[in-house]
Amino acid sequence: MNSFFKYFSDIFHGVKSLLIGMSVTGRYFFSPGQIVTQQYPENRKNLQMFERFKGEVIMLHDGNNQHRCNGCGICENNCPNGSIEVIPVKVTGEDGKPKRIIDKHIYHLGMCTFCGLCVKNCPSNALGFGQEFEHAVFDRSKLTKVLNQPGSSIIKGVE
Amino acid sequence: MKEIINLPVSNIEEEEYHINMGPQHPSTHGVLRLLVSLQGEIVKSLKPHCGYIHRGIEKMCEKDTYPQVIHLTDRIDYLSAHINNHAVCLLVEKALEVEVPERVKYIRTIMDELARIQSHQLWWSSFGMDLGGLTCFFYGLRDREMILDIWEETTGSRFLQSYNCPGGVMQDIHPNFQKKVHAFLKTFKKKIKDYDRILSGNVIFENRSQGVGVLSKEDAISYGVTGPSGRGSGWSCDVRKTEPYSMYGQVQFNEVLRYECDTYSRYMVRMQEMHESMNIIEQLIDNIPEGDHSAKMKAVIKLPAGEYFQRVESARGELGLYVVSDGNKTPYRMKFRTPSFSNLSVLDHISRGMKIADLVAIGASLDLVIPDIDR
Amino acid sequence: MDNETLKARILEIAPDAQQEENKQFLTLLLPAARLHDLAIKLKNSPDLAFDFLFCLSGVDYIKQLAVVYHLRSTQHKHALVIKVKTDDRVNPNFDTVCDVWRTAEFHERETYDMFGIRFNNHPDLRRIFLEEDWKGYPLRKDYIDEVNIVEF
Amino acid sequence: MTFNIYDFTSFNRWIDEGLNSIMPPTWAMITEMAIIGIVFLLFYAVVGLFLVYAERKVCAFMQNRVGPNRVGPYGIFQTIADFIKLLMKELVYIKDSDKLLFNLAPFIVIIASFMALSAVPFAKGLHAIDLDIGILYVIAVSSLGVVGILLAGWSSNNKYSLIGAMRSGAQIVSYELSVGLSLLTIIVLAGTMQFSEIVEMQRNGWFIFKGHIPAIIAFIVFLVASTAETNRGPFDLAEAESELTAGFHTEYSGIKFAFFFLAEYMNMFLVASIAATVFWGGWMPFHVSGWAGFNTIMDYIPPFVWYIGKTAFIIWLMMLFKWTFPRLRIDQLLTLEWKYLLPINLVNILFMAFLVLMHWHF
Amino acid sequence: MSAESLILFFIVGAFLVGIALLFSSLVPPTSTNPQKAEAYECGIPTEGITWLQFNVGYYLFAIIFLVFDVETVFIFPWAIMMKSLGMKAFIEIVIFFFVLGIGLLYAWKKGALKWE
Repeated sequence: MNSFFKYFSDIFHGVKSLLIGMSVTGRYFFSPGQIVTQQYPENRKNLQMFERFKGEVIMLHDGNNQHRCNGCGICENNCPNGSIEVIPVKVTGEDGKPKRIIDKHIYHLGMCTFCGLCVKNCPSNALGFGQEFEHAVFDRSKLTKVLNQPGSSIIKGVE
Repeated sequence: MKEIINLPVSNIEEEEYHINMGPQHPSTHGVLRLLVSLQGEIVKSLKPHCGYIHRGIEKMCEKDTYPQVIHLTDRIDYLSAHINNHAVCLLVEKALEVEVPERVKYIRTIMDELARIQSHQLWWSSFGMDLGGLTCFFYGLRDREMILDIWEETTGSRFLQSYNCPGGVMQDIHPNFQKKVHAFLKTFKKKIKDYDRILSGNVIFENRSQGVGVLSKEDAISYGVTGPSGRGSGWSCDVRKTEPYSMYGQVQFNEVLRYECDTYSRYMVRMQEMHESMNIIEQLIDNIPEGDHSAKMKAVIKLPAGEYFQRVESARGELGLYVVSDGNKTPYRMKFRTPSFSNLSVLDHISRGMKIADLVAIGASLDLVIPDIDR
Repeated sequence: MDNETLKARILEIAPDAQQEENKQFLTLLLPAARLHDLAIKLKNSPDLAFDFLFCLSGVDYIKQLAVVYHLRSTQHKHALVIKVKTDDRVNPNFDTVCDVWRTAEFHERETYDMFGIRFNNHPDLRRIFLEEDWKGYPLRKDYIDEVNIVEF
Repeated sequence: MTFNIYDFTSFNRWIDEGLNSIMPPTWAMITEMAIIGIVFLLFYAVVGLFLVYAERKVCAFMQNRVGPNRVGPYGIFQTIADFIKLLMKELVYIKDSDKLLFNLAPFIVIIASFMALSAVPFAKGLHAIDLDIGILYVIAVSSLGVVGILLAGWSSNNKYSLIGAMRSGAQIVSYELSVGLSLLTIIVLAGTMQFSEIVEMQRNGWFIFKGHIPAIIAFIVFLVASTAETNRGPFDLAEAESELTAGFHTEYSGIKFAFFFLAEYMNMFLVASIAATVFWGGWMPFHVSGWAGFNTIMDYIPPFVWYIGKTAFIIWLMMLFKWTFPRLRIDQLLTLEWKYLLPINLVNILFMAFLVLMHWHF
Repeated sequence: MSAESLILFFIVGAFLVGIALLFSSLVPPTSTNPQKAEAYECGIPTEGITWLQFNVGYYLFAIIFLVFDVETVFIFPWAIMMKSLGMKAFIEIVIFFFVLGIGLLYAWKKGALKWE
């Protein structure tokens, strides 16, 4: 007799639990205001990334096309993947002494894991993270970038 | 129709039906291959074949300095990236006897618990999907998005943050952090009720999971099944309780234990753990002390020669980190004892005699993350 | 049991064990020949009850190959590290402990895969991560792979 | 001739007479058949494509998404684009598969659903065939579809497909009965198996209200059993994607796959139509006996709209099932039928018969 | 309109599939290679033969199904004529159902309704 009642209570509880489940999906069906989808390519204009977003490593340049990198190579040493290559050149400074400045700061985006060690360990805060995240290219060689802009020079007093 | 007539007459009892589940299979959540021997629908035995995404992280670690190791640990168990980082940092700090600021401990603990919640959310999503309830997947991911946003704002990345560093954290928390965490807790407390309504209480789900994949406590210990899967077998194996680190010694929380030992109990442990994690975060979030976000460390970190071991509770179990140092700036040997690797070893044992559908449910309830197995 | 009494107790059953320097755990170097025998004793003695093998790792000390077992008792909450070493780099082998702690089965396969240490009586000793025809044992210090390992 | 959207009988007669007047009777009949065939074909394609779109939109809304919205306004041309894509896909032949059965399977699945559709009355006078054993015919023909699935799974020479085929075999042996018996409950009340008569009998109240408790139970049983019969979630064991990758249609590509897909949706439409016709009065407007004014207002809504509305609601219910529940296991599938649905069904028929004999129904 | 139009529907259905299959086998570009013709098993070659003797767990169900399906056919005529046959037929059908129900219960108790 006990199992007889259990049979019916099983049916009752089963149907009840199913109805509760259906009420959840049903409720969401009738509340389109809760849709969370982002229409990505369309919302590009007002797509605001967080300020700390790690899109790519960039070298910070000011309005006069000047940066703070002196080519010390600490970022290159700190990078776990070898995605940074610093190529310095020796020039003669204004005071006549030989001085090391940066020729090319090469950054292999394809090898970067965005660990942030280069930015954190840069002694002169020359590096930062950019907001750009659309990195897809058809040619892998385009992922290799030169971070110091052409014609840029070092800000005085940073060395 | 010739083929049918020419079929070899075979003895049903002796013939086994081998079928590959994976590497490209929806239920293995990655590239894990299970070679299953079937008899009809019944699983006779199965052999896991792993290594499809073995990247040799242990070998790579031997070339990297300790701060550089962090970004590799992100990629072991990507769902508890914070916790893996935490393990390395704790080990280095313990070896160097560095005292980290209180603020760092608070931040790390909160981040760990957020990682645990989002890992369990994703597990819940894929668990529902493995059982055929596709809607669960979207609800889980929808709520997980809030945590990823919180992380993105503070750490700059959504998934593999590399946020911890030996001695502290990379950068201080964002001014919005506390506000957003509060908003998340408030929202998620409502949403988690939906999880219960749509899956936990469902009669089909209960029938699918109860009595399926029974793992006794002795077997759990012997196979080293830790984390929520072990606690679902009634084994009190929470490292946060047995060897408290960071703030875990000072917050109030319950170690969730269940004794049914089946898929359902492993499920319920994780559901309860989400509540406990929210509880821990609530205790900490308003009391983060002012201070520095990192202790002063030397520019080059060298561990004294010797052997070190650090255990932390990751989202799927006990993560052990064994380091042999010879005094250099790179570890001499670094071994990760990953929870999923041990949890996988029990899959054959508990799924024998079950049906294929049960195998999927059991696999999902163990919450395997394939990079965690392969490393 | 604290480390001192633990050490005394284990020296009772394994008089030839040597202690190694370790701040965290009691570390004992055991003779390889008696490993399996001692493993059973460590697990089954009621006052030791090391029932949880939480880590099994191979280490290459260049002159020697070692296997490190991290043991823990869920009942008494004490931990122990035992080590076995061998000088034989060509054909190193130890007894398996996977009949004592089942979790060792996979970990020993991994150690075999990465260090080439064979475990006698292991039920299914195959490579676990790498392919069956992989040459060499990657985690050994003398392993050279010009294709996959890139030097910066 | 005045075109009447409330009664298609005169329209049919007009076409019939018109054709007979210009050609001999045999040719007239063949022409009629050709017209019907083409109309049904178009209807089949349109409904199939629309249902695929509807399902994607419905499930998207249930999951807080927007669903397809790129092709055409609100993505309504998405399924057409998909169909063209599938049509242009290569048909891959599988080594060692049973070629004959492999190609035959999509035929069986499509033909079964297409033939069953012929018996459905869409509005007054708007049906292809009005068989006097309509219900029996629909039960018989629609269950053929599962045979197609069985063949598809078996012939593919794929282990997943084979297991899927075995599961669909289990489905045949279980849910066939419940579909039949739950419809029998209403036949007891109606006393006929002809669809047009069944609809006509619901002029003063739909059967689900007339037969109250047993009719509601029969409706629920029918809904569950027919969801299983159409291989839809939570009973989609034959194609359980998390266990068997794609089950019986793993090896099917291009248009052959599209046929299985289309047939699934048409079967869903079919069982929803049957449920709407038998339980909810088909194209019959909602009438309350005694409220003459209300009834006239209801009569202004065209029958076709009533029919589509009811069918759409039942389809929506079935979609709600699929997107809410986890999948059953195979032994639970059989347990549900044999231990729950069948005994309930048997008792329910007697209950209904007793009710009819005592005139306790409305 | 009568039963012969069923043949029409059969033909139209077959025609629909046939035309589309024909189109699809002629128009789209094809490229074959031995890998493509392999049965899909998660990217791993199949082990052993596929068409093996298979242990179906629902064999007993299939037999009970046959019994019940035949019995259902007997119920159909009664269901249609029930109103005119009246109470006497109802009692007879109750007895019929009773026998069926006993059969089902027997199978249930004997464990035939259990997956093996």
